[in-house]
Amino acid sequence: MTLFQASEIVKVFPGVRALDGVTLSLEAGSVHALLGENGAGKSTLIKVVTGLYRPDGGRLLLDGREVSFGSPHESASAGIGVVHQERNLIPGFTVGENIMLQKLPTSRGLIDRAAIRSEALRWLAELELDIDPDQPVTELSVAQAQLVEIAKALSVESRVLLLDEPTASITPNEAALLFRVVEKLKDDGRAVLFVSHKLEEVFQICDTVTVLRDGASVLSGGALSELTRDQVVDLMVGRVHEALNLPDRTVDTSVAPILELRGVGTATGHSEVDLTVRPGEIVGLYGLVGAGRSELAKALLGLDRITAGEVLVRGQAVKIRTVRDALRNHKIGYVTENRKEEGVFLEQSVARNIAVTIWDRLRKFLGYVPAKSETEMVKSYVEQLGIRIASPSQHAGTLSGGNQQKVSLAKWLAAQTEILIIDEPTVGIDVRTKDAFHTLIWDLAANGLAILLITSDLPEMITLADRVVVMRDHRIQGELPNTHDYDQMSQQVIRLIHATPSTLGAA
Amino acid sequence: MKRFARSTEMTLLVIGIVFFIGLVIASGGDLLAANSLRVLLQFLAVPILIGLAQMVVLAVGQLNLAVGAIGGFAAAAMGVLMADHGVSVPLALLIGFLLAGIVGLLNGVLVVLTRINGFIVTLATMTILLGVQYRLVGTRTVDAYPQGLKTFGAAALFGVIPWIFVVALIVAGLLAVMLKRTVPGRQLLASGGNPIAARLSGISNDRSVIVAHTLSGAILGVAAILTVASSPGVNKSIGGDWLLPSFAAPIIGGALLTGGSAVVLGTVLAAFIVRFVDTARAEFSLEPSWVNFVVGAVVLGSVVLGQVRTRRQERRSVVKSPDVAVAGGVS
Amino acid sequence: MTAPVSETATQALQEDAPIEKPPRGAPWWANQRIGLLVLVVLLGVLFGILRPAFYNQQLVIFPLLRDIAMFTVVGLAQLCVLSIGHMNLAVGRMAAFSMMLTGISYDLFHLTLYSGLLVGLVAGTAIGALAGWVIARTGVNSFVVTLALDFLLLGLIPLVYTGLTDNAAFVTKPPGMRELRNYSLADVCVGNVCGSPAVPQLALFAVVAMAVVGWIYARTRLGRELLMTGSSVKAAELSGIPTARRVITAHAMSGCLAALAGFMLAVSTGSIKATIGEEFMLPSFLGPILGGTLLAGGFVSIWGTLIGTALTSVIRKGLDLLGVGLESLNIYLGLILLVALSTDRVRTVLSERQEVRRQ
Amino acid sequence: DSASGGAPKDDASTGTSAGPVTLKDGSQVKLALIPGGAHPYFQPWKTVAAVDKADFKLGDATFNETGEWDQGKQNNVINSLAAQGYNAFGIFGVSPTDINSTFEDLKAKGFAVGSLASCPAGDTNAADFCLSTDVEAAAYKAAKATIEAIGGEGAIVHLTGNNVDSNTQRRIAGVKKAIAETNGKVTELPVITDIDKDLSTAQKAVADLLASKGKEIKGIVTTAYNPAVAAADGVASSKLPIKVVAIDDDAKILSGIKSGGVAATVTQNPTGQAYIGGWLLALLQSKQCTMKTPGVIVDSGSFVVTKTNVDTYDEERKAKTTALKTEFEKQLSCQ
Ligand SMILES: Nc1ncnc2c1ncn2[C@@H]1O[C@H](COP(=O)(O)OP(=O)(O)OP(=O)(O)O)[C@@H](O)[C@H]1O
Ligand SMILES: Nc1ncnc2c1ncn2[C@@H]1O[C@H](COP(=O)(O)OP(=O)(O)OP(=O)(O)O)[C@@H](O)[C@H]1O
Ligand SMILES: [Mg+2]
Ligand SMILES: [Mg+2]
Repeated sequence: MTLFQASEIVKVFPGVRALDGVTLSLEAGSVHALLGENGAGKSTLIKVVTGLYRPDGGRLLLDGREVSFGSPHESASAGIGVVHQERNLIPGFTVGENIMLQKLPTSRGLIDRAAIRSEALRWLAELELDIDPDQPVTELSVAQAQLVEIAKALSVESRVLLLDEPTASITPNEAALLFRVVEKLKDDGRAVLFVSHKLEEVFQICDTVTVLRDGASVLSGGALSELTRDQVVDLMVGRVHEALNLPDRTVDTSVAPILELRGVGTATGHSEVDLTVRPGEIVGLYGLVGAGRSELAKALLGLDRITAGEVLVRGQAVKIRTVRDALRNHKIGYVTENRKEEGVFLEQSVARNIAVTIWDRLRKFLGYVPAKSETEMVKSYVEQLGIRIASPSQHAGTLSGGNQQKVSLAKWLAAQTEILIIDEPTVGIDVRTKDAFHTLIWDLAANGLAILLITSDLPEMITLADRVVVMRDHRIQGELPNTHDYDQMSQQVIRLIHATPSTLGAA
Repeated sequence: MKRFARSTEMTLLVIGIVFFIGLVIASGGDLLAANSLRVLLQFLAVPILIGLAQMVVLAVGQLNLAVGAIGGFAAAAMGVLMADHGVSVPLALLIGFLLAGIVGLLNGVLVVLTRINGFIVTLATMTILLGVQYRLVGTRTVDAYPQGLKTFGAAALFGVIPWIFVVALIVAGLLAVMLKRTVPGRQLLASGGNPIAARLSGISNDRSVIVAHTLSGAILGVAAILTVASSPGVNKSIGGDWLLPSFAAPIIGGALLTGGSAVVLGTVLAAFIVRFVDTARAEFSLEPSWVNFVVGAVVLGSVVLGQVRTRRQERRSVVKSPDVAVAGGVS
Repeated sequence: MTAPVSETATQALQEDAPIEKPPRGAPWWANQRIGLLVLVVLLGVLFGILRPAFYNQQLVIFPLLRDIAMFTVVGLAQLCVLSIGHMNLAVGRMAAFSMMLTGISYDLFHLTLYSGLLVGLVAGTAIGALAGWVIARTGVNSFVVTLALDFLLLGLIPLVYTGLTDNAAFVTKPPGMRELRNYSLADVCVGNVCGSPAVPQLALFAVVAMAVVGWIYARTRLGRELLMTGSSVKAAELSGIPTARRVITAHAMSGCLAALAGFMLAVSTGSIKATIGEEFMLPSFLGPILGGTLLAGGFVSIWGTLIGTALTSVIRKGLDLLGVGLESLNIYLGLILLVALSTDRVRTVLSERQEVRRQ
Repeated sequence: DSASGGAPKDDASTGTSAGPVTLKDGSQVKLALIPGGAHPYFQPWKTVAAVDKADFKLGDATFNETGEWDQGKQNNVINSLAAQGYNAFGIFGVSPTDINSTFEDLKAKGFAVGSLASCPAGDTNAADFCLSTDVEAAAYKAAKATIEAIGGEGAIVHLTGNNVDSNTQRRIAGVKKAIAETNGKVTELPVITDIDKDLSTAQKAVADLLASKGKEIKGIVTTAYNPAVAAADGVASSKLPIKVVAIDDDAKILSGIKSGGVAATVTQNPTGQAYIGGWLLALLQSKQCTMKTPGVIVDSGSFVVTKTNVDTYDEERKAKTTALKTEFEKQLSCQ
């Protein structure tokens, strides 16, 4: 039974036709995948469906009847629940209130705190989340926040549930939990829309699929079982997609490490961290969310105090105080995992976003930065990374996620760093761009860059890393040479993560 | 509780108590005399209310530069209605209160409709209202209104707690309940905290902005009533000195300029501390210059010193990036 | 200077990547600055028709330009901190503080006009830097810090004035001060060509300030880094920008410009007194914000500040000339501002609509 | 700083005329009376401007208070009026230390300028004349009245406005002088300044003062408007036996005098200032007369009003105004 249908939807923004005749239909009791490259229009479609944007053309049908939503409130009342791609929690509110925000329970005109607590607990339990509903959301980790949002969408008990990249920042374990819930909803006869760039997940839980390309649906409602992974990718990309084929790359192990950590402890709680990275080597740092990998990287950059041990760069013990220090004196760069807030300046031009690290180098008398040398520099990186922009003066905030990530990376390449720490480079990035990023990272290493790759994406780790270092609870659990064999490696890594210290000792 | 112990409110409470004890000792206990306490509290009522009026708009990430002008205008209107037009006290007060509320509503509607920065809108309404206030009272001081109102303005519970102070506390209490425990209140704060998220959750930010400005106007209406009741008369200077204190109280009380924070208690406590400074000035016969100098120096000094502990958290939060914080602004 | 990226990677990243459709530039008339400028001109013409005296060079245009020049500098002082998303509530008091030192240097040390100005600028820079330092060190909101500083100075300044002077003002006028007040460009000649008598020489200070500030924000690393800091402190910090130092710089610039504005006020009213700068606060925000500078930081407009300031000054002057009494002056002032801005807003919306329709 | 003393005695060698001077032709004179801003003190000017126009058959006379207590704005108002053809200016300068520059500008453009109700700070007056209350003398009188009201003994406190204003400094000096003359019988608590900005501030300051020092204080002398209103009200409601001496004769204060809440007030002579000032300016601008000593300073008088003379003080004031005219006639040299 078709529960919900959107047909021939058109949505125009100043400067771009984001949706240009998209048709999508969701069946009761089935999970539908919505796929497409970055900027294809997936999120825009979801926003149109939930009444956030008014469509410039097309119709929405719920139970066969035409509907139009003036606001998210109306769509929610009509039974459509949604987890948006952006994180959308209210700081200063508790977990419970955030979950129940759409329909705060009241008794005698006042908000019923007990009801919030019990309701919230119910949905948190559904996701097997052990979080106190009275905790402020600001204290949550990224993954926890994501899961709370899912709980929030579930709490509406909607008949139609739209999930826009819900798994982008959670671990496979947590994702598995989510999928169990999705299965349950499906069995209840609800319709679920699932957006993800992780095709493994899509094939695991979805029944049917719609593929968007440049704002139009190129496949509308095909059964996923009849398609292969490659066919789906080809549809998204619009041509035959070649599998990633990385050239050989060898690390010269005789070279002295360019970055070495010896028994490092930090103010945030790391202890006894030993790590080495050689030029031309990709060291993968794996761990569950919250293991403390990003914090270790930030401590290295002087953003947090190092309390014990020593950090050696090119064999010299160093004390790095600021990012500027790291960049100028040690040629260390850091591509952050949080690109919206730390990676790009959303309200600034692409040119400035990339050039921010090189003004120091370009400046002439009195800090004058010649516009010409700047634009040339920027242009070359825009070209090399294939950043899709109309002009370098376009604001970074108007770019799709993938392009924002490229911008975030470009500034470190421009800075000519020799040690690059890359944190979760492909979160929310489509297959093709992801492959390109992988080629790029591989390539940077082949050219002699030392790379510390932090990722929670196991396939990515196994594709790229030369060695995999596993971290848990702010300590290094162990280190594995990478065989690039997925099945074998994934087992070893997972085992290492869950090894208790005693079993480690035994091993 | 642990959270409260670390909160701005707790700090303010401690500072306030220490300050008060200091003053009591300095005055040789005179400050505890009924009359002294009454005077202390009498002039707290209006500062508390104007602080709250500003806090409400700060909570949605807006500013209200027209606090003084709204209050002054409403007070002038009430005074003129009673003195020149013989309108009865309750009716005049009601009209004044409603006028203040309506101006607040208008502020909100203008911000929403025109999408002009609230700063500019309230600046414009401020200018207009200053004109209207002058037009209403000119350079006179209007005081020919019924004695009953003035009696109320000066009356105190047990001779210590002025009724106008009680009214201010009641307003503060109602506001706290409204912001903490009612749906419109929560929605208002949600809009302030993260407008995009609020919108995605089906909350109308526009409505929140309008509600906040209207509430602000209404609170100022109450402030105007208390002013008319307790001051020797109404003239064009009423409200002239409200703007800075209206910001100082909530911000010292812990409100964020970016919105999303409801700090009723903090605002009230901050108003107390500011009031203690006045009392100290009278007690020690200080020159106002010295008072200002000391207040400024103490605030700056405590800000510099008090950072030793917070500094580390501050640095961490720059780094750790709470994922939920999204820039303010009204969508 | 190319990045270490191989051809293959570059290709992989580029393959038939269709450029995202270029956002067509909004029509020129939708530009906020141009809109405001048109408004200023229209009002100028309107007032001129109603009162031909509006074009009196000596008595109207000259003081009008002197005012606009001064308040533009005041606006720039605020703009510097707005660029990093901060506020300077002590902008007026910083001017008073700097001028106090200038006054002392004239009164007690008999410095020349410009060396006294230099003393003031240094003092302004220093007090601004102090504010910035406290903010950067403590992370406390700039609003609170500058408000506290304002109180401190509000106390300090009268103490000094009442201690050092009989009349709470420094009345010593170094040579040249009187002239600066009244001289126009007509007194500046290159060969036989002289400037307009309607343009006060004081306006040159504003021109210099605009040029320097404009140059900093448009052309230098410092300006860019300030804007980046305003856009996102976290991202700036993580991109290697010394954000703490930038905060200090922005506030120091603000203090320096406040001092300059204070000097211009002192010159144009006649003496250096404790109350200099009391009326600076609101105009300091009004000019930049009307002109499009963001309160949240990350975008500034120097021209906008000038035009925004001009708008309010022209309205006020026009109302003055129309003989609008105090009963109505503020009412009209506020209404004109509201109506002007609403039409400006309507224009923007219309242009956006039109653009969407074109696609 | 005794103002009236500055006038040189009439000397046969300096004058061509003495005796009544009548304006021959005021039709070319457009008179502007410009107060510092809106204040009850200046309200009589508004009516007097019209009277001046009618009595002296002036081309025009206007009253403009839009300067709003800001020297820059006041200068703008003055310039705007000049641009519209006004050529005789009676000005209350917002900033006594700055106003000479404004006067100089106007003089340079050939306008007649009088400093009304306040004289420039320092020793020079760049206007043609200054006709103003001698603020120090007025404050002295007020303090004297207070001392008398409290019976010549006890502590008094002085409430006033903007501390960093030369007129305030003069007022403080005047009060101190009166107290010094009592040889320690009367003491003064620290002066409370800066409470004239708005009524609430004044009211708060008075209440705090009474709460902390109410028992010591015998009298309050105020030399600014809002503190005067607040003190009268505060003392009345606190029921303390404190004598309040106010300033000016706003309706609110006169009613206080009548009801006994205010012991005395020192009124000034705004009407006389505006009337005589207008007449003088017309004479000067029409070039009928010139000042013998440009910049001469004349005290327009201040009058202590108590319950006993509250109904008659205006007569005294009118007499003073007439006297002022005679005094100025001696200062003029006319054709
Ligand atoms: N508010 C907006 N204003 C202007 N353009 C927009 C807006 N929102 C989206 N776009 C543009 O619309 C297009 C579709 O964006 P959308 O976010 O829907 O892509 P997506 O498929 O969700 O991509 P991703 O996988 O990166 O999330 C993009 O080109 C984007 O730049
Ligand atoms: N379960 C949890 N409960 C409370 N706090 C947590 C939890 N998980 C993570 N955190 C917070 O996250 C911090 C570590 O996060 P960090 O970002 O360094 O980890 P990570 O390994 O990089 O993981 P991520 O994949 O999220 O980036 C911890 O210091 C803690 O404050
Ligand atoms: Mg998306
Ligand atoms: Mg991380």
